Amino acid sequence: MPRLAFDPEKTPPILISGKSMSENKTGIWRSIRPKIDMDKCTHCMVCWKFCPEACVDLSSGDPQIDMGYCKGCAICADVCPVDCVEMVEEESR
Amino acid sequence: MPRLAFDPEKTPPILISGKSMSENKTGIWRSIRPKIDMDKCTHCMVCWKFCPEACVDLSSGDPQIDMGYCKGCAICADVCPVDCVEMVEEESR
Amino acid sequence: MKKVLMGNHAAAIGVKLARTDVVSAYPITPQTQIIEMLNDLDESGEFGGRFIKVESEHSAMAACLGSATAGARSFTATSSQGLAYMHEMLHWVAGARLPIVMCDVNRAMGAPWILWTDQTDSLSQRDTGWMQFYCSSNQEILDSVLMAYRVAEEVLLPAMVVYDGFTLSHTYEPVDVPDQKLVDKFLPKLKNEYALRADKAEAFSALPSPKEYYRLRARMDHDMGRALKVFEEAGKTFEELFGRRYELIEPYRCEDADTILVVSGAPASTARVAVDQLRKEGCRAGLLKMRAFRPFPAQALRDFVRPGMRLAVVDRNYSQGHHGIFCEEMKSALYSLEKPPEVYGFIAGLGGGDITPELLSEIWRDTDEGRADAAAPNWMEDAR
Amino acid sequence: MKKVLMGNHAAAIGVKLARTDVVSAYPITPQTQIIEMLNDLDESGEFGGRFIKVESEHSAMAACLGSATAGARSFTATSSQGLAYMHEMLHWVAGARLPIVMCDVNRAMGAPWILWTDQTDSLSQRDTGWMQFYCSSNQEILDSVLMAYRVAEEVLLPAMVVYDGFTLSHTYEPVDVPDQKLVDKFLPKLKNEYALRADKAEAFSALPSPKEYYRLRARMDHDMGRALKVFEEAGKTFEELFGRRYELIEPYRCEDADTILVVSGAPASTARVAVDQLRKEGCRAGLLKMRAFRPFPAQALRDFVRPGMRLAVVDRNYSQGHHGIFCEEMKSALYSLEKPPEVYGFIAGLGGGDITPELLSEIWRDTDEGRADAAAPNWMEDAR
Amino acid sequence: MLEIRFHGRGGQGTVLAAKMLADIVLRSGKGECMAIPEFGVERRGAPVLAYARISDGPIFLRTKIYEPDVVVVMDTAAAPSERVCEGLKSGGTILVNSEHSAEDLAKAWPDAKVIVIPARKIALKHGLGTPAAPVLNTAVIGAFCAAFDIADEKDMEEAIRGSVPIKIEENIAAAREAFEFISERRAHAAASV
Amino acid sequence: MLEIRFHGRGGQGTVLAAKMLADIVLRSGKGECMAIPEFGVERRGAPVLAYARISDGPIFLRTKIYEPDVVVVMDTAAAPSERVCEGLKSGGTILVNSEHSAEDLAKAWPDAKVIVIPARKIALKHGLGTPAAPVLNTAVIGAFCAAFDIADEKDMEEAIRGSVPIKIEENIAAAREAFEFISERRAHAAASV
Amino acid sequence: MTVKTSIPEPELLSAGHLACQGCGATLAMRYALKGLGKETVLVTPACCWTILAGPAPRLSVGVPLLHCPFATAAATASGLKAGLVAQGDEKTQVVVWAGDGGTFDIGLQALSGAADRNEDILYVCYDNEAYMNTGIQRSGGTPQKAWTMTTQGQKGSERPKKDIDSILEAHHIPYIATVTPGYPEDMVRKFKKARGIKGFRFIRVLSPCPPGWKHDSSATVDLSKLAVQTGSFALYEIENGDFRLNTKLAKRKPVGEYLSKQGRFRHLSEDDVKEMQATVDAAWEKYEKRG
Amino acid sequence: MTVKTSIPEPELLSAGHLACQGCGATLAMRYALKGLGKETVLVTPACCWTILAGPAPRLSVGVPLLHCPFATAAATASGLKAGLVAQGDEKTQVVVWAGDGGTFDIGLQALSGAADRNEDILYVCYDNEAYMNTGIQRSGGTPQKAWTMTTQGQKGSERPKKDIDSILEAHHIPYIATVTPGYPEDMVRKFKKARGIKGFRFIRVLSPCPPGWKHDSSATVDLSKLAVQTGSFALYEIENGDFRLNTKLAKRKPVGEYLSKQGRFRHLSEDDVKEMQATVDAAWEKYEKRG
Ligand SMILES: Cc1ncc(C[n+]2csc(CCOP(=O)(O)OP(=O)(O)O)c2C)c(N)n1
Ligand SMILES: Cc1ncc(C[n+]2csc(CCOP(=O)(O)OP(=O)(O)O)c2C)c(N)n1
Ligand code: SF4
Ligand code: SF4
Ligand code: SF4
Ligand code: SF4
Ligand code: SF4
Ligand code: SF4
Ligand SMILES: [Mg+2]
Ligand SMILES: [Mg+2]
Repeated sequence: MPRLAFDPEKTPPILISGKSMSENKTGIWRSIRPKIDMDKCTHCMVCWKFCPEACVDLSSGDPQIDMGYCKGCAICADVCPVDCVEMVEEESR
Repeated sequence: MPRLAFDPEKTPPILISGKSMSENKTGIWRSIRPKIDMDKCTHCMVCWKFCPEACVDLSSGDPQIDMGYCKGCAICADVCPVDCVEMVEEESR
Repeated sequence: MKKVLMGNHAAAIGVKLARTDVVSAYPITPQTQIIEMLNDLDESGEFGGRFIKVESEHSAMAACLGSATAGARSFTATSSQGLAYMHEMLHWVAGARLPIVMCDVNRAMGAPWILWTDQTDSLSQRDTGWMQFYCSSNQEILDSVLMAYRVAEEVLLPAMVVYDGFTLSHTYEPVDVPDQKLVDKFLPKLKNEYALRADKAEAFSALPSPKEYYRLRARMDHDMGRALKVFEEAGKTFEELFGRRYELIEPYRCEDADTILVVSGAPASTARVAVDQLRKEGCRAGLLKMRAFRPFPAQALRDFVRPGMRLAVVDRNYSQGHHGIFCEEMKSALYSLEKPPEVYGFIAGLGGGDITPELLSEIWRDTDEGRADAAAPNWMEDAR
Repeated sequence: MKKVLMGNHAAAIGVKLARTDVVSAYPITPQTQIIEMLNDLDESGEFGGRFIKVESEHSAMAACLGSATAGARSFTATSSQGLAYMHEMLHWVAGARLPIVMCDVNRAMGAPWILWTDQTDSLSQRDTGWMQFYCSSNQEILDSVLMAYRVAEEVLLPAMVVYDGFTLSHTYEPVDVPDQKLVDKFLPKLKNEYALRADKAEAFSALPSPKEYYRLRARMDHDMGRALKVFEEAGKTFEELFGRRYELIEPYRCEDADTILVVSGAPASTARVAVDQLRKEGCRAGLLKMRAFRPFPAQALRDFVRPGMRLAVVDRNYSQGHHGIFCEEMKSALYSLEKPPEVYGFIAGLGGGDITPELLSEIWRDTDEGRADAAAPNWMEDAR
Repeated sequence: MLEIRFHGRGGQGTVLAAKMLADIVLRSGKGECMAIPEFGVERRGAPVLAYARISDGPIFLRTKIYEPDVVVVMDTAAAPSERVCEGLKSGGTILVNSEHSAEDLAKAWPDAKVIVIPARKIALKHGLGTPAAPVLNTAVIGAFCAAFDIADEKDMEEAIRGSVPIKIEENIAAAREAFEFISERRAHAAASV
Repeated sequence: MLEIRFHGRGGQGTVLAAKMLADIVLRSGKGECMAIPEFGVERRGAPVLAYARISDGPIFLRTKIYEPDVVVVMDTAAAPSERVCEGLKSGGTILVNSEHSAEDLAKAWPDAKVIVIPARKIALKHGLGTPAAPVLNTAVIGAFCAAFDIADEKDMEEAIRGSVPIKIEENIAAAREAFEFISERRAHAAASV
Repeated sequence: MTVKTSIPEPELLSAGHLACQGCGATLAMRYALKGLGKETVLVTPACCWTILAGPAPRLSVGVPLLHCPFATAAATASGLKAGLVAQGDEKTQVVVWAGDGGTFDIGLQALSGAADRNEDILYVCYDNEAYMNTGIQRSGGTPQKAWTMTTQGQKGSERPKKDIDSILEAHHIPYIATVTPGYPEDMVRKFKKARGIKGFRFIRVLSPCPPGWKHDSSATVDLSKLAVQTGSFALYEIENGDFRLNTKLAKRKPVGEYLSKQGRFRHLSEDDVKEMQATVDAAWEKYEKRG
Repeated sequence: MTVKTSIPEPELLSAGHLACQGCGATLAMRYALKGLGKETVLVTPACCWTILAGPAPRLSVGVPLLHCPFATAAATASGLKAGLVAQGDEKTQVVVWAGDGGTFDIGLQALSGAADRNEDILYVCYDNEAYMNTGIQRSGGTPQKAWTMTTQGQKGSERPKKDIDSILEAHHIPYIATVTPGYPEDMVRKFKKARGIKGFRFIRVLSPCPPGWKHDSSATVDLSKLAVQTGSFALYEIENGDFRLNTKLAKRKPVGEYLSKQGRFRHLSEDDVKEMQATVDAAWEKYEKRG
């Protein structure tokens, strides 16, 4: 183990913290996951509006939940006006 | 000049500050002094009430100003209801 | 009787056993469990004193200024940013000669934000007039709170009990919880003859003349010196009552050692493992554990060292622009010796980087085999 | 052109000449005239920057944290209790590598309340990562503000210009006020490549790993070391432009001196009188004036000293439980020398007690004639 | 010296499991045990680690644990398999709360001994926690004590009684059930070798 | 080196008087001057002290002044006589703002040279301040310059112009009148000896 | 994809942040940034958001963010604004994003100073009503009778919540508003409006917090709405001293509906609930008198 | 000697203190001590009274006095109270005696904390409306348009005085009162009353200051009366939120009468005076509405 494994001169004086958090997939936090019944869904996008992870994707017209990030908080299920979001147990990996 | 002109052990750890300020005669601050015209004075004691130095003595019945402390602020002259307090120039010592 | 306690809980129990009258504190990681346990003890009636939940650390030490001036046994606890926020009040209560005891749970200083342990927060308070005692186990934390009150109240100077954030504060290990009656013998009720009395019109900390101020500071220096003896006597009494001995500095396997690791805090515990390992490899290694930092045990160190000895001082702190703080103070204390030992300073584990037996052994070898720099600090980054 | 200025006004004019963008400060004796002059310059339009009249010193340094992060040249000024109240922020802005310049007008630390000068307030900030330069005249105050910005902005570390309360701050003496155009040459507009840019989503001072934190502190140490050279180069450039030379340490009549007074601040000026007097009495006396305290000029000192030399270090400060602070750091810096000089530490003038030529001569003689204690501090109370 | 790493989920008593182990070792009088949390921010639901050291004499080593002898997985969903075997000493043991068989799980960790304990099922059976947030640390510790001869059931019970704030009897029952579950497996394995 | 102590009253420009002296010495180019206030709390009306050092070369001595060569009394009511001569070097001079004669005043200070200047009268004559609070520091400095050959009237005038914030012409007039008042006395004394 | 809401679609809050499941303070940031837009710089003292913004080298928001010590948010922001203006940038909005502890208690000295100077900054306090980052200790924002780790007695927190909005009003500042994530349109509108006002502006965001309030992560939005519907949290704006209620509540729901869903109020007796209802009623009497 | 006033005769303030001639803050202390009596301990942060209490070894008041750092008065007093109670002394009144700077600005964090805890102490702020001890710099208590050494521009101080009484009201404390030395009987009565109330009490004493307000030393009492008679300073009590005016002013004198006697307002234009009159009128509208 060398005295200093780095050259101080090449170390920046301060850390610049600009990389997006999106590289941190929080899906692993879930113990339950939301399942949308697309037939009953009215595309009102209330689930998009109230998701704290901003992980409901609108682009396709249907509310697509990005399971890479969804923490399974079940807010979408609570706020959906037509109750078409059901929380199901996460299968243990 | 001795290394330490005192014995630390005999020096108290903190200073106790309980001696009265009254040993500090503030009369020297005056450039003008109050003179009460005892004839016109009604003994209402308003001068005693408003003196910031609390140096108007009531014991004798007449308002006796203790010139050892009076700073010549002229509040007594200002508040006296019968205007019987006159401010006169301090004779230079 | 023994209980499994995290370091923070050992501290809180020490405060309860000391029958502390007034605790005033503000939460900060990694100290919060001290506050939470004292709060629970307060609400369950087990803690006889008053717990003032103040709005900041500056106010925490100010409340101690008030309660200690009234002669009450007072306690607070904080860490890094909170300790630094108290700095003005640390100078003040030391100058006011108040025997307040505080736990500082070591945490490195920002910026940037940093949660993990290093000693720069406590050591950068070295000029405030506070005594400082360093702990290497949760047992030492509990015991040091009792020792700190005993010494502080004898010499009328405040004292800091300092221990590693997370490594001790959050780590559970068996701790012998002393019996209350024995603690009452070791620590009778505080009688401070200089306390404020409601019936005596006196002012505290009024403006003195320069001469009077100089003499107050000389008296303080005299009492700080006295504290060295008072600590050692308290250590003996503690051993009689509780069976554990505490000294200003504690050598381990130094009798025949030529190169000695000088370490404080939790790393001093790990250093025993390193020394044992080096001994197995045939190296004449020793460990000197520093418990007291203020008053700095200069004479004890001068008596301990032998000419030709090499000291490898491990500083988990740094005084930018000069050196590691234990190393600097060690050199200053040994300077006047006829043949002072060689002293080498190593900077390790800043920001909570792990200090492993491997790193300590490498520090020992660099010193023993003459690879270390004698003047400048040796920066030793752990490989992991 | 020369003007009669009190030290505080010399500082304010230095800040104006440096075209400082943002000043944020809070009043405290003996610093208030800096604030009042900057306020007048602000209201009369002569000071182009913004003067934020904050609600406390902790907030004063916090406002500098904000303005300096935006890349603006920032300034504050304080003293004793106010400097101590900033302590958390001093650690923070140094870790954030912000080139803030601050004047600290030395005033002893309470308790008890004390108005007059000693160095314990500035020196007890020695572990916060700030550079510290000490002044012995009002001319040095003005010049040091300019020098401090030059060095700070080169190495991205904050710098304190420190001078004696009342003895310099309130004392009027002739000061050469440099020409603005020359100052602009010496101090071009600040371009901080690490400043916050409103169009770049980046966080400043976010939580790093212990390893990253360790490397940040090692880089800081590297830059603090670089600052020694940068200061000396800046001193040469300053001489070319303004005719006055500034160095880390400044010997006076030491060429053939065996015993040398080591002094800082205004007493270093009085020490010339003492040395001249001793020389008249046939004593081989010399003076070493300490200008830089952080970064500590360890190598410069090692080069300066000769074996057999005796140093009489005058500390108008005290680190309770150890020693005078200049003396302690001097011993640590010289420790690694083959034949280190004898170093004796004297504690004088705490709380503003006068440091007279007579007292300095007595210190010199005690050292020269072997009456001084080599290990413990020598407390030297002035007779008056 | 036995070095252990626990993998759990924030808010589900992972550190408390390590602490209970220390209580049990103290109660047993057969050595010393130190329980060490992961030094960071614990978020409910997020993966969390805890550690323990058990040795017969006093423990002076105060560092992180890099190469554990045993890894305990309290929630497989919160412990990606590559993280589980990170630093595990070769020949080390992985005690997993799972309803899958040891063989299936061993596929993910080829060179480790895998012991399975259906701690979640046991916990829920004794009414400890909810399906989304089961309180399974006493069951895991019960299994651990049996798997590594840490203490007998009496010491284990007394220690749990002292360190669990609520539902004391249920926690003790869950620990005993797990203890027996493992003891039987060991007895069976010993007999068939 | 000439060491001077000024006795005045809080709020009446005692420190400014010392500072003006420094301006004049700088303007005269004949040496260096340092003006030093009393380091404490100044209260309006309360007695206050200020100091100055004048020397031909640079001044390095930065201490209080214990044994002044000259004491300047700007308000006899605020300066008890024993305080005035405290530390005064034997044969030192006391410059007093008073309308009494030098002889009368000398009784209080037997072994000091006493010079009298009716500074208050001069100041009020030029409309400087009020009877209760006269602004007499320029008159006193004018007298001082004449008494100790500090600078000629031209340098004195320029310096006052630079350092007095308001009523500049009146202050200059007062200073010149005091200067001449002292010069005549000195000429007269020199002639009659 | 036209979303049937006035809330802008672009996200300045990125997924992957470290907030607990159902964190109200994260929804608050999401909507605030939608109202503020890109030309914004955040100043954040010690609080949960110190962590949520992301450890180095990461950042979870799309604007610059300056971390600062716990007691200094408003002072640091004052300096940052002065620094930007000195560099010629008069447009960028300097916005403080602080917790209730950093606003009601340790940061009050700096907050009051900046408001007193009428600094041109927007100070946002996301109010989760306790010190959450250090383990749920009582703050000046903790409601009376609520459980926290330092108010575990039968009566919970014994002192009322500090009326921080009135404290700000006493500083004569141009704009004060209250918002909560249950009403995102109202929230975005007020942030847009605040952006356009010069001088010191203060917005307080009631932010439900599952671990702190002991409620299920799914109930965050529901609780935020119930707070308004029961009148426990009034939505209003105070512009240069003129008070205006934003939600005209025909009939307020009983406070019990809001309290019963929170574990921190589980220990309340019926009398306690009556008392809290009386407090809410008294507050509304005052609002209506002013509104 | 029967004095025709309800003020007790014994003096707990001794002559010989170092106050300037005509110091309002000294009269304030004199009357406060008459109302409080002997069983009182004072806690004083940095301010003029740090000096007026007397340098060591002296004390100008007849009760114990604990000096403390500038930002800490309310916190030090909280600790002193707890310490005395721990020693068995429940009777002695712990009274903070602080200036406006130590109360409105640097001391606000500690003040708000102690009020939030409803500490059983009486906090007295003698309000001379600037930092006098350090040479008259603007404080949060400086009135709008007033001259100070740091507000010397044509418009004087550009921000309004902080409404500290409303800030205290926002802390739900049992007693708030305003007094001034021009009405010594009212002042002594309120101090006696405050002594008897449990919990956090706040009294603000308007204290004219000759050097700071640039008025003749003789005008101190006159100005104190004029402040009340012109309505610039209202005498009132707020007991548990109930507001009561103490002086029924049939007709308020014009504010000009109060302002014209102060050098710090000499630069005011007529419009300025009109503006200040409007401000006073608006305040009285509110008082009457509440009173
Ligand atoms: C000087 C100082 N004291 C204490 C702390 C510890 N600390 C960090 S965050 C926090 C609580 C923050 O509470 P709040 O402002 O309400 O934000 P929240 O965590 O609730 O989001 C505390 C006490 C600190 N970082 N600095
Ligand atoms: C931390 C700190 N900052 C600044 C000071 C300097 N200081 C002492 S008294 C004072 C002003 C006090 O003003 P106020 O509270 O209004 O009392 P006043 O002097 O007007 O009576 C100041 C700024 C100090 N002593 N401590
Ligand atoms: S809230 Fe429900 S109905 Fe609306 S888009 Fe989402 S899933 Fe569909
Ligand atoms: S469960 Fe929560 S995180 Fe997942 S999509 Fe629904 S609201 Fe978003
Ligand atoms: S106020 Fe006037 S009338 Fe009354 S007692 Fe005093 S001098 Fe006499
Ligand atoms: S002049 Fe002032 S000090 Fe003297 S008696 Fe009258 S009121 Fe008192
Ligand atoms: S503790 Fe509360 S505020 Fe903090 S991240 Fe978790 S849910 Fe959000
Ligand atoms: S400055 Fe004002 S408050 Fe202070 S002592 Fe003088 S008159 Fe009193
Ligand atoms: Mg909070
Ligand atoms: Mg004031």
